[in-house]
Amino acid sequence: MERLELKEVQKLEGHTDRVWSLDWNPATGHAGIPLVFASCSGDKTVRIWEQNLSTNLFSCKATLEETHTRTVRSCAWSPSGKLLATASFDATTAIWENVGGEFECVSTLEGHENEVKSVSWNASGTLLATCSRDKSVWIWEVQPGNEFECVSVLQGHTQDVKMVRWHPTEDILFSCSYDNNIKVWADEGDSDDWQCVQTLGEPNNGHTSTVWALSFNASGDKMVTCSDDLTLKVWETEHVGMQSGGGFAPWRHVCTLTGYHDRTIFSVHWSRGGIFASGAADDAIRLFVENNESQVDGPLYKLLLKKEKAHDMDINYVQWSHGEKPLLASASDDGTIKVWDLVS
Amino acid sequence: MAETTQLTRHIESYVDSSSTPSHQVASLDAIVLLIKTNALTLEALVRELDMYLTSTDTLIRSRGILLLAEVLTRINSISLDSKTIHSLVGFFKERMADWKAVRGALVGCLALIRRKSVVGMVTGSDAKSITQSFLQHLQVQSLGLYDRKLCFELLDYLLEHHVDSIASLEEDLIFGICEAIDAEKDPECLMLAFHIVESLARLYPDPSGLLASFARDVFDLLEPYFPIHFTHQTSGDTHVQRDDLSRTLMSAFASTPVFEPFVIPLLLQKLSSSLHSAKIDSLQYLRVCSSKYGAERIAKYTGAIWSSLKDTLYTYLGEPDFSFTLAPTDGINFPKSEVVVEALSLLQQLIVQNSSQLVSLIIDDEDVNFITNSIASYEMYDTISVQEKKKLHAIGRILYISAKTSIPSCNAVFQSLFLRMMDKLGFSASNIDGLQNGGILASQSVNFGFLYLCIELLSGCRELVILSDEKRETYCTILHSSSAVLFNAFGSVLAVTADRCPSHPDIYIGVKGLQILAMFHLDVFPIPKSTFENILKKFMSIIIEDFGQTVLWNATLKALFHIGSFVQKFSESEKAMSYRSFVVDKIMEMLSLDDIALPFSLKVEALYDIGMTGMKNMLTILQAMEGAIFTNLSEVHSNLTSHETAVQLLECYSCKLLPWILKNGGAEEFVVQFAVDIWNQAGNCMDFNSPFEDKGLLDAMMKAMKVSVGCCSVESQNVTIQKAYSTLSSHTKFQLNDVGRLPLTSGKYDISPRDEGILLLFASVIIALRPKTHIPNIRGLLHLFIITLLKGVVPVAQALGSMLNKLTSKSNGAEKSDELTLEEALDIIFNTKIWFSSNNMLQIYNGSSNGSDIVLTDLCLGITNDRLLQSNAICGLSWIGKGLLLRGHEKIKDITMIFTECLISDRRKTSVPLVEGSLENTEKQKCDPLARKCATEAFHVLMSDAEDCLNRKFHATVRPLYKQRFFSSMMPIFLQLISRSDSLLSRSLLLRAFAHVMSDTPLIVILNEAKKLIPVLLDCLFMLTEDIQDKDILYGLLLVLSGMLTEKNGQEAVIENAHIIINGLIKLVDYPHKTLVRETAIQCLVALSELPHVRIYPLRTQVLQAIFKCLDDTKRSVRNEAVKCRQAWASIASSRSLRF
Amino acid sequence: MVSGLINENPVIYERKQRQQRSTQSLPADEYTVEPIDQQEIFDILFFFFLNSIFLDIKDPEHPYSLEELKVITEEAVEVDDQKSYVRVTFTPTVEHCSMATIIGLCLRVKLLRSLPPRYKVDIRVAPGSHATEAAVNKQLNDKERVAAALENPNLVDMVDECLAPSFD
Amino acid sequence: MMDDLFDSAVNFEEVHFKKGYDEGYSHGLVAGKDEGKQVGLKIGFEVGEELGFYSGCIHIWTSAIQIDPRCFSSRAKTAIAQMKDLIQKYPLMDPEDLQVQEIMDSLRLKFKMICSLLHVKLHYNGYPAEANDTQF
Repeated sequence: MERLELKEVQKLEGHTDRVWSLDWNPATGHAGIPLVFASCSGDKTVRIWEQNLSTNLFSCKATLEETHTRTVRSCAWSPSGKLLATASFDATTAIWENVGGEFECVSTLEGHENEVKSVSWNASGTLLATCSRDKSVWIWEVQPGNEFECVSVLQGHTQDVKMVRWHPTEDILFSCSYDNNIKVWADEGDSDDWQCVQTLGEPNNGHTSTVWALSFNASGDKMVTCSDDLTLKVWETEHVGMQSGGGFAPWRHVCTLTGYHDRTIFSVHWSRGGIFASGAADDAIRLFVENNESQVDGPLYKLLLKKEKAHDMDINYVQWSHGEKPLLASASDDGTIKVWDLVS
Repeated sequence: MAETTQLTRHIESYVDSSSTPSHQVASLDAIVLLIKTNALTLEALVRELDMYLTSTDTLIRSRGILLLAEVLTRINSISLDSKTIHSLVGFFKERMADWKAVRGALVGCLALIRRKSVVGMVTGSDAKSITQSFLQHLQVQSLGLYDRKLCFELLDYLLEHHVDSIASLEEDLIFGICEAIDAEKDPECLMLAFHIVESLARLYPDPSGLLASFARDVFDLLEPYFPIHFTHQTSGDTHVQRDDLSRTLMSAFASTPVFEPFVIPLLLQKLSSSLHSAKIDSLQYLRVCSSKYGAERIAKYTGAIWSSLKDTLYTYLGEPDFSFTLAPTDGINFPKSEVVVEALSLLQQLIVQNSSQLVSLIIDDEDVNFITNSIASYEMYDTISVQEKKKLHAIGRILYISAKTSIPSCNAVFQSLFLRMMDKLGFSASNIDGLQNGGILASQSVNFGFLYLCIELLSGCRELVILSDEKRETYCTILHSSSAVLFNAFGSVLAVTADRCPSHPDIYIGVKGLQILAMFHLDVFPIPKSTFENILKKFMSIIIEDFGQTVLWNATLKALFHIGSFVQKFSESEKAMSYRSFVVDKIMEMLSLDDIALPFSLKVEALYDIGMTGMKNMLTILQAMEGAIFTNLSEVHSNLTSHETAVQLLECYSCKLLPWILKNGGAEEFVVQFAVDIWNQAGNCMDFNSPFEDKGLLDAMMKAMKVSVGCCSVESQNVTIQKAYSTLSSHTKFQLNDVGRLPLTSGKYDISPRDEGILLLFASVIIALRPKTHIPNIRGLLHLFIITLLKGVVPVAQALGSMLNKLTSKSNGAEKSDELTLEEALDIIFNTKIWFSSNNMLQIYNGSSNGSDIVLTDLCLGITNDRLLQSNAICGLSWIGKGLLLRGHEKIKDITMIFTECLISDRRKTSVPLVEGSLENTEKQKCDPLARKCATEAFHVLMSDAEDCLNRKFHATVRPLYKQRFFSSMMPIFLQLISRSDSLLSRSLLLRAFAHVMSDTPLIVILNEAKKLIPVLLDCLFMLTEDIQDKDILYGLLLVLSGMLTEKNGQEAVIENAHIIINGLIKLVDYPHKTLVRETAIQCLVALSELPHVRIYPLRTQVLQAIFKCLDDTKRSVRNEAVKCRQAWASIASSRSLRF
Repeated sequence: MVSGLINENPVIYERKQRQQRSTQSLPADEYTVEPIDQQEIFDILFFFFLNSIFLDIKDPEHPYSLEELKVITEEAVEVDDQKSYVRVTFTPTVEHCSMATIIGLCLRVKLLRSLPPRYKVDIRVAPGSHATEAAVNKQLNDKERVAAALENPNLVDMVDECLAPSFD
Repeated sequence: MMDDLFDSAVNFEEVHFKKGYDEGYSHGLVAGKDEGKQVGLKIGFEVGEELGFYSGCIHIWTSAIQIDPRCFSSRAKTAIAQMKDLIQKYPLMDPEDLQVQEIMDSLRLKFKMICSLLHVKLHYNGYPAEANDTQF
């Protein structure tokens, strides 16, 4: 098979402290719209980066500051790409609207007791989820006029909640936590009655330490999670979403990938093309794919390639851009963001 | 009366708790004054106070009482009638019940009982009643610290001075004291408390009496404090140190034998505890207590103590240190261990106290016996098992102590153990006698164990005899009879054979053993002359043959040295004789003998060490050495080896022997002689070029000459200089009497090496002269020096500098008319015409100037297009300048002007008429780079402290603060020139020169000018980073900067330049060529972080980023600085972010 | 002032005399590399001071260094300069949880401030030395929690007070 | 003559002792009672206070709704209703009841949610916020 390599396209400097997270704008990168992504950092700012179509190089288009008073931990574009949600240690979540290139903060979501750690939009862009060290997960509904109304406060995790993600097609919410569990939340009968419908923990051979991130494959029937226990786990379900009659199709453990990273794995992301990338505190990035040369009891997923010393310090976040020829972006403690191209 | 109102005011302000302490004290003093001046009677005061003393407001009441008390304390010199005292006592003792006012009561009582009899003191019954009321009313431990202290002081004083009156209180007293002390924690209080217990014991001495029955209870109080251990190191503010407290507790423990049944077991138990301090204390206490309790009380414990002593030694006695670095005489050296020291002195104490019992314990001890019986099996040190080694060492120490402590114990161990071992090794008493007359025993097997113990024994009784005057003790006889055996035994360890070379410990044992044998005092233990000499022979043979064995050789030499100085010290004539003939003479022979293989460097070393045994020997050796030097000098041409030999000898002479002699006060005449003799030789030995082809020998001679002359008196110097001068004039081609007209031998810069040699030697004499010494034909010499320095003979320049530095100047009147004055000399130097004949011959021209002549300074400015000549001239001038600068002569100004001229001279249009021969190349009429480099160096010469001339060692006249003066005169000039200099080159030269000046100037001066200097200083720094060669100047300069930064008014100057400085320093933090530079640069940054934040905050990120790299510097020192710096800058202003 | 005697807690251990390095680097080894080693890390850490805010010690003039309290010992520091890895194991003297986490936090902060960024640091409570050992370890090595903590002024003040250099 | 000077000073205790004792005794009684009461009230008071606070808010909100039913979003209204039930459910008279804590928790939760829904920054100051600031 051909030799694949992860080529560093560009190293983006600008943040003056560790970069925690980033998010590609889903509405960009096709139909001649230049690729755009947002990054957030311990320097309390969010930066918007845009690719120059001629040079293919990214440059900082805007810096969103003086709204959050502490670290901005995560950011997420609405499916339309119009709104950007940013979650911060200052216990608030800010909503930014892109008005002709200018970003202005149109709404601030308050309610969490302390650090908000992750934010996520549902597929339709009608719901927003946030989670915090206060162990709760909040679901907000987008109202006309950038109004956000709290739909429900979900209590269930026993420790701070590290990440929330909506299922790519269904209104099912997934959260992972310092308590080593992944919880699945669904609204049974549409009366704002959100309940935890499944907990994936050690009993169902889940993770044995903090679960830092999770990501779905394109079709949404598989999910990969990564953890402080130095493993990646793949999960799957028969039927995506709720069955007729409101029954819920549970997720089950498929396989565990161990021995690849030797320090905490902070981030994992599954590309449309079926390759998932992981970034960890060992400064390395690794790519995995399904193992299709299916000899019996061969590994179900195999290491595609590894990039040692991808950054000078911990890698906090990796994410593939949308579109069929995706770029990979990685964010690190060394204060830089790197854009990678998977070439053969 | 008038006072009352005033008095009440005072009282009010004292009693009023709201008034400030100072006020209260003031009013107190006022009242006291009233009483002292009889303006107020105590009675009146008391009346006045009555309402306060009886107030129900406790605060007022207590203040009132306190006032009265304080007054009493302050009038302890004013006599009071017994009645008054009595009623005062009555009052205060009553107040003890009034717990709110207890402070006053205590102070009052203290004041009263402390009164001296002359001014009326408390009666016994009063003292007693005070004590009673104290015991009845006070719960000491419920009081505050200060009051507790007072309580203890009171008790202590009572027990010290009113014993008889309070003795009758018996139980009550004892109980009361116990109660008071119980669970006290404050060190100062405890000091008193422990002392109180001690006095208590003195109060009831009867071992079966009152105290005996309470001993248990009293001791229960003391016990928990042992061992004293502070939980925090007491800082300055507590006056009680742990040791003082521990000592007081100790004397409390030891205060009475009735404690014995509790103390000793406790100590024995603590002795086995793991806490280090506990062990040490236990041992100390045991020592003191057993001496206090007396032998028979201790007897029953001796066994127990002995065995735990042994264990302690086994565990704490380290590996013996088999090296000769430490003191020679005492036993075997062990790593210092307090525990061991204490243990041994305890043992000693026990032996002193109870000799027979201890000795028998030791002799019958199973371990001791085990060792002594199996002694034969300990042949080689390395073959002995670790366990047995430990035992061996411990036993060794024990024997050492028992040998050195008392005659009987010494006799005993010798009689039993020593002889027993001898038997085991098969020297029965009988064949010992056979050996009396030094007859060599058939080569016996070396036995390490035995010898090891012998050393301990020997050194033990050696110390014993130093103290005791008894002679002919048993052990002496034994020793005497076995000395031969011992000699053989020790000697044979050292035997080096093809198949065997002794290991470290063996060497140690052997050498040390012999040494000790040799160092016994004649009158106590006369080891046979033969043995003594055998020892010396043995050692010498090692010196001569076994130089391959470095360790052995060095050890032996040391031993010889110690023996030598010993016999010298105790002037044991007979031994001294042998020593001379067997050691000193031998050593001297060695010098001349080339046939022996001993490397020469070692010869010299041996020579020196033996010499150091005493002035007498040293001088003998010096003669020998001088002889050797000259023979070699005379042979330098014939054989090369004698060349190095000479060098080594000279080195040794000037670096070792001479200093030693001077230190030990003596023999100037010898030194002069030496110098003169060198001159005698100089003539002959320098007939040849060979010696000076490599400068080594010459340098050595010059050095020797300098130091010899330097340390002599004027008279001796006169002798030397005369001699030197005559040699110079007779043996060289310089015709000194008309130097003016001589053309130097043909060819451009040609002086014969021979002449140069002599000249240099002469120069070194001049350099070392004292100002008063008379220099013959000084004019001639001046001329000679000028010409020769133009040939680049630096020492000549230095000599010239020294001359000028020491000449008397007209101003303070030259004594004799024929003495040349400074002014004349300067005139000669700067106005003598130097004439170039067409064939470039160079000479001094005295006649009227004929247009084609130049003076020294012109040469410096490069009139003749002769770069070499110019550089030499500049270099020479720099030394002349130094000479003048040191004595603070104005002329230095002109000289420095010339140098600066050179630095900037690419702007200079030629002003001086050209010399023929240089016409065709006018455009080259510029100072060439080499010469200008010299000019920068000149400033280094001027400012730096020279090692080999113009320093106090060589009697230079040094005007105080000359550097400061020079700096302040030069600074404006440089600053101006630098600012004006248009060419890069001259700018960098100027900077470099100024860098030299700055880095050698005392910081204080620099600081005053900091404002002006900083920009230049920074320019210098950057300029210097370019060339690795400059790394040292760079460092020097950086130090100046850091000096400014760390100094108060320096910082002010820095503020407005903060930006440039910081940026500059950031460039230096990764300067690769010198760690110290990086380190210092970072330290500077730290210092800068203290500037007003508004100024430096903008640079914060920048600095931090730079420092961040330094955290990963290759050098630890740099990293540490970086950490501090990072911390300093990170903590500036708000941001707490981790990374930046 | 009153200084307590041994029967008061906490027990202070005599600071063991550690051999000083020859700081003077000769021109010869001007260019040789001195890798970061155990003693260096220890030196960085050992002058940490626990002030009275943590231990109820009567007088704040006498803070104790972590070393004096045997909270960290040289042996408990593992370092591998090649792998850029440090692991510090400490032993809280006080069984109280927040105390342990604060000490741990101090250690981590000090190392983050003192070591080159390439370094990976693990802080661990000595096995069996603390009631909620696992919990403490997990928290100390969750960098998100640590980062959040270091944005909390109260905590930072406390930490800085801890890291204040020695008085003597 | 100096003794009588001191007489008054020496035995003034006796005079004042009795007086002091009585005062002290009566003081002690009062203080003791007080303290006992304090402790007794404390817990009950705290709970009461918090519940009171919540029901107070609910009362205002509900009455607001009565005046203008459209003043809050439907979600807000339901939430308020649910919270009302919870308060009624709270077993005031039975501190032993196991639900106590559980209900209190969900009350607090709902309260937070409602505040967010109504965009009000209400805050119960007895509320155990960041338990102590040195946690992270």
